[in-house]
Amino acid sequence: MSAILEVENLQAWYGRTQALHGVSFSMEPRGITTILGANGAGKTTTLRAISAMIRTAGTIRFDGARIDRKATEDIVALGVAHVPQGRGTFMELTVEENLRVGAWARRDRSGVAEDFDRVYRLFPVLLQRRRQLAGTLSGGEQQMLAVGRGLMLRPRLLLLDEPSLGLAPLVVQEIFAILRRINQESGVTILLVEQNARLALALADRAFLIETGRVVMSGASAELTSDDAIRRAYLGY
Amino acid sequence: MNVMRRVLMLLLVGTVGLATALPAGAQTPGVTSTEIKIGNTNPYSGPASAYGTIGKALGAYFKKINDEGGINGRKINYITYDDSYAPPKTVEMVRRLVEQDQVALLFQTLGTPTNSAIHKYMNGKQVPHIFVATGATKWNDPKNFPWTMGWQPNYQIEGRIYAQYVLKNVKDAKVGILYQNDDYGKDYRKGFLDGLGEAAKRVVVLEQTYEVTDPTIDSQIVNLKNSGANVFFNVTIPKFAVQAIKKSHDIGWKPVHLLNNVSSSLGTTLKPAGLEASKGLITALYMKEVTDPQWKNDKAYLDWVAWMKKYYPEGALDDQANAYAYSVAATLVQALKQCGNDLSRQNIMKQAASLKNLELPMLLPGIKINTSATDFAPIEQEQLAKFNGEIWQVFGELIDASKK
Amino acid sequence: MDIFLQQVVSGIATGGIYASLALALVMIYQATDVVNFAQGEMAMFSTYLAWSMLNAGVPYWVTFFATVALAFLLGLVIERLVIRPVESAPILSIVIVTLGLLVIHNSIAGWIWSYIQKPFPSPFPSRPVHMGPIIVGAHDIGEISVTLIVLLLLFAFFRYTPVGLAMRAAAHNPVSSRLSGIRVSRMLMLGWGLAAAFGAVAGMMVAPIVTLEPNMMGGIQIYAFAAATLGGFTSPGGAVLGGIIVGVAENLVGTYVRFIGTELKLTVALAIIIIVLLVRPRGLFGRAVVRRV
Amino acid sequence: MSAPTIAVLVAAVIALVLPFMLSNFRLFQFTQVFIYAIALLGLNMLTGFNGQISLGHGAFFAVGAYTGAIMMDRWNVPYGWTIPVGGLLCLIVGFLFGIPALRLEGLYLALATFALALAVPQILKYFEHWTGGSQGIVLTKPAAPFGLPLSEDQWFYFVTLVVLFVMFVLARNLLSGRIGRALVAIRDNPLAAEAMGVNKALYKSLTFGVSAAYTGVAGALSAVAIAFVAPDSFNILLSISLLTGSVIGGLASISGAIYGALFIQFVPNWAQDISKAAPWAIFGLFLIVFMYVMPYGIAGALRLVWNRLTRPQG
Repeated sequence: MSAILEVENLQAWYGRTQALHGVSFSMEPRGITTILGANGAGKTTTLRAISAMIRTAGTIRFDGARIDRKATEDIVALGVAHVPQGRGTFMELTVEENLRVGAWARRDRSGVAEDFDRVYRLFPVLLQRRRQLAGTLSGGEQQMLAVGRGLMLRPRLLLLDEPSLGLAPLVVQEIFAILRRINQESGVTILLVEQNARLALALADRAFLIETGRVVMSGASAELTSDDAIRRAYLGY
Repeated sequence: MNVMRRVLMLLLVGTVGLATALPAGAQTPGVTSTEIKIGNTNPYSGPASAYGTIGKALGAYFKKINDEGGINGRKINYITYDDSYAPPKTVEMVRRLVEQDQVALLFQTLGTPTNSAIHKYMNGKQVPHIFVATGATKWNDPKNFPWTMGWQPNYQIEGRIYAQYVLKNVKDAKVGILYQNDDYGKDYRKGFLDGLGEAAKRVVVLEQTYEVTDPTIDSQIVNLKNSGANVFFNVTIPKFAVQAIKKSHDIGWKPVHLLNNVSSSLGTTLKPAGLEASKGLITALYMKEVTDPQWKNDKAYLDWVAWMKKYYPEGALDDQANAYAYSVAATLVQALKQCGNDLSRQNIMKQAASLKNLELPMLLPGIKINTSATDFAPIEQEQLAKFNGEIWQVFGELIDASKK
Repeated sequence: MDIFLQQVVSGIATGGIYASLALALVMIYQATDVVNFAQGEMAMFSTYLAWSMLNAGVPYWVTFFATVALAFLLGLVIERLVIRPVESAPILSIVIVTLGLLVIHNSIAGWIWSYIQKPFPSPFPSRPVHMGPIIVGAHDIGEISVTLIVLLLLFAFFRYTPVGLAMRAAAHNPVSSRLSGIRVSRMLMLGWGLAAAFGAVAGMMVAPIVTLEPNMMGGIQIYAFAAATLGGFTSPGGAVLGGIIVGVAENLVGTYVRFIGTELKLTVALAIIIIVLLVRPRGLFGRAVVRRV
Repeated sequence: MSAPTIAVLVAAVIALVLPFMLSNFRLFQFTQVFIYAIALLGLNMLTGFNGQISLGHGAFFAVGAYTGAIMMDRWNVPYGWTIPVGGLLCLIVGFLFGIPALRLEGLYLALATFALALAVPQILKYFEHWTGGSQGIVLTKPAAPFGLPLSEDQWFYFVTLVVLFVMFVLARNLLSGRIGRALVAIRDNPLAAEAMGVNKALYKSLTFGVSAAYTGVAGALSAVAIAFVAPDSFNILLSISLLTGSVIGGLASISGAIYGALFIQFVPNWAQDISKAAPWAIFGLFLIVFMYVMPYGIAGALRLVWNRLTRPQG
């Protein structure tokens, strides 16, 4: 099976500061991969680089075609949904409008209607609150909305940045359960950046570790979970 | 203090008398054997920029004079700066003119607050500050401010003329006044109330004001009508005059409508308001109104048009301000001609104060400019006119405010 | 009583003027999160374009729609050439750029068409309408109707069209919008275009009342700001209602509160707005949203 | 000695030598620059450091100017006293206005202050008895005391320079310490600032007061420098040009006030020297180009250049 995402020697800069120094990895379709690393290691940067939100060098292939020269909007239109850190909620739009924004890049009307149903099925609370302003939702609900917004694209690749940030453990568990369900039901490939390494490794089938803008280790989740260094540094036992 | 000033003036006049005998006043700043430097400020930007055309037209007039050989062989070097009608900026620009550019005199600086800001400075510096472009009364004060002189009939005089008209011609007058809430409006109002004298308290039933920034004055007109007034003294600039005429016509209020001279343009006020609605308006005039068809074949008017086309083609032919500038510039040229070869500041002031029965082409026939050492108000005559649906028809006698 | 009604009606008419420009201000704020100080001057400039067309003999309604289209284009071009380069600058820098646009439009209009006021025709009958003791200008009625139509269009556009939604999204959260595939810069451009078009409508409706001159929108924009502030900058309906409230309140204060009279009319209107803001900090109809950090 | 210190010293020397090199007219212009700089510094504290946008500082300028003018004209108070009194009065007015302003944020605060600036000329005209109405108040320019051999302009230049210096030193001490950090924290992260125990309400309204006081001092100085006050001197354009100056100079920067003041004093003059036909068009172009080249103002651009020069490439 050919890779859905191939990243080779990816470099990225914030202004004049280089943040990635040649990151390479690839992802199989329908898989869940997680990026581990300390704060500032370059996890979020990797996602932003894939979405062309910062200046990059190196090659990125999505489904075999190069996307590293494309604009963010065009990459999204290819089916790459990016749920940013901090959820990117449109506070002043209603829940339903938020979801509709997620479907902006699509042109198939009937499909959009189906996906509304699907998202509301996955997150019933959003259906309850669909006329409410998104700014009035709780943090967990906003995270659900953010994932739902990503799903409205009917993406082939879902980039998730810190979905557990600032949420209560119970809520986090609920969201991660739904992520697994999404992956299993519709076969969306997921690239997950997550502080909580234990949670991430439990969900993902593959993982790699970034330190100061370089990939220092990669492999199946199980392998990394059992690695001593990883356990000490990121799992804390 | 006043005595001192008078003595000073006498001394000045004395020296001037001697000075005339001497050759070219080489020591006067801004004057050489080939040039006279004249300074001016005008609002070319900002909310009052509509007046800026005056400053430009003055320049165009001096260009014509220079093309014709200048004044006694001297070309006019006219320097004008933008003060955007802000007094602090006027102070700065006038100091630039006087101290930096070393002009011989300041001419036609525009606006009441702006001129007030430099009034003391000019008299302290003893630089002629003449024919200022404002209708306030305070410029005619040769005793205290011997270096400052107005030009146009002041607003108070005009207000008094309307008051006399009301007293003579309207029985059981009930007057409503609408005026702009600033010095211009208040001067008109004061002149009018002074003119009414004792009767004012009885006759004036309602006064309303507006701000220049107000979009409309509908509300004020409604109140005036409601007050039962049968005379409407309308002290508004053209934009609001249009609204006032239109609105009172629309709501069926037909008072004796006295419109201030400021807005008497047929082209810019009466036409937009509707000629039908404007019928019966009364105003006081001192100039030929450039959009009034009665002057269509008048030689002076045609000359003015020819000058506009040649020297100020970008200027508007329906803008009375351009005829105003044409006339006031001609007044200065006359004063400078009278100076002969003595262009000392004292003599310039003296000659500006020695205009005798000067008639200018664009002034109404019969209007004469007169000044003297005690009379710093060049134009003091106006004539009432009534709009008959086509033209302003003057009626009655030329009213001369200097002869009370 | 008659005078009261007449003052209310004329206040509504004046309020309609404020409202028409306030709609354009709300439009651009909704679409780009920027308060455009040049909105009024752009409207004035468009109205001059209309005046030139009318003078060349183009029929009124052709001129009307052609002007709206031209203004739309003008808005697009201004956004592309002037605003886009400072798009990522701090918001106050963008505000300064709009001030620059304000003075440029004003100055160039005066330069091209002179500062002398020009009559501008109304498409509505000139005879006033009598409703019992109350008299209303036909143009006033027409002008308010047009404002309401624009309001309706604006409301429908933002509420029911995908583009309207995308524009709101792009204004509130540009990063997230790009990640949803919305071309944010195109939305901003569109926002400028539409606001300019609405402004042109306002200009052509206002000019017959106040006559056309380069400074005609100065005072009106101040009141339009007041209207939008009172109604809430996020609510087109609120802006229209805000305009009418300001118009009516001003008239009634000027008429009935004698010691204030007409001399402090504006001050009182402004004081009312500040008091309203203290009770409802986002205007009467603005949405109160906590922006999370 | 650090580069900024050297720059300050050089500026100080120039400022002291200037009066003996330039004409009275030029000195008058620089006096104006200093006056604007004081006002801009005040506005900068509020808008730049504390994030409260004010479109109405012209109002405080007017209050300061009229306070000074009325004191001098009515009660013959020496002008030296009018400056602190103008500042003090504005401190109180600003503080009082700052309390309700607490409830307003961003745009709504900006427009509420805009309303304040609009109302001021009308109010000045209304209280004609005190303010002279639309005629304004004409003042006399003070001569140098103690028989100093200085012209009026030279003397007042020094007075303004001293006031400017004092105000800048005060501002620097205020802003570089705890208080400054609190202000910035309130601007950037109000919730966190409050969590850290910063009394947000007090700080914000105090900032409003101090900012108004600076502008009031500038107003009082300007009344003396111009020797005239009238409602037309304090229209909305003044407030707008103050905001323009603070943004162009550089928000949240003390030296930005000087650059901004130079801009609002001299750039309109250049604009009209280029074109009398449409001076505003040129000025508008200047504004846009400035913001295009220096989106963070002149101070921001200088900082950038300085960083480029001093930081090693890489």
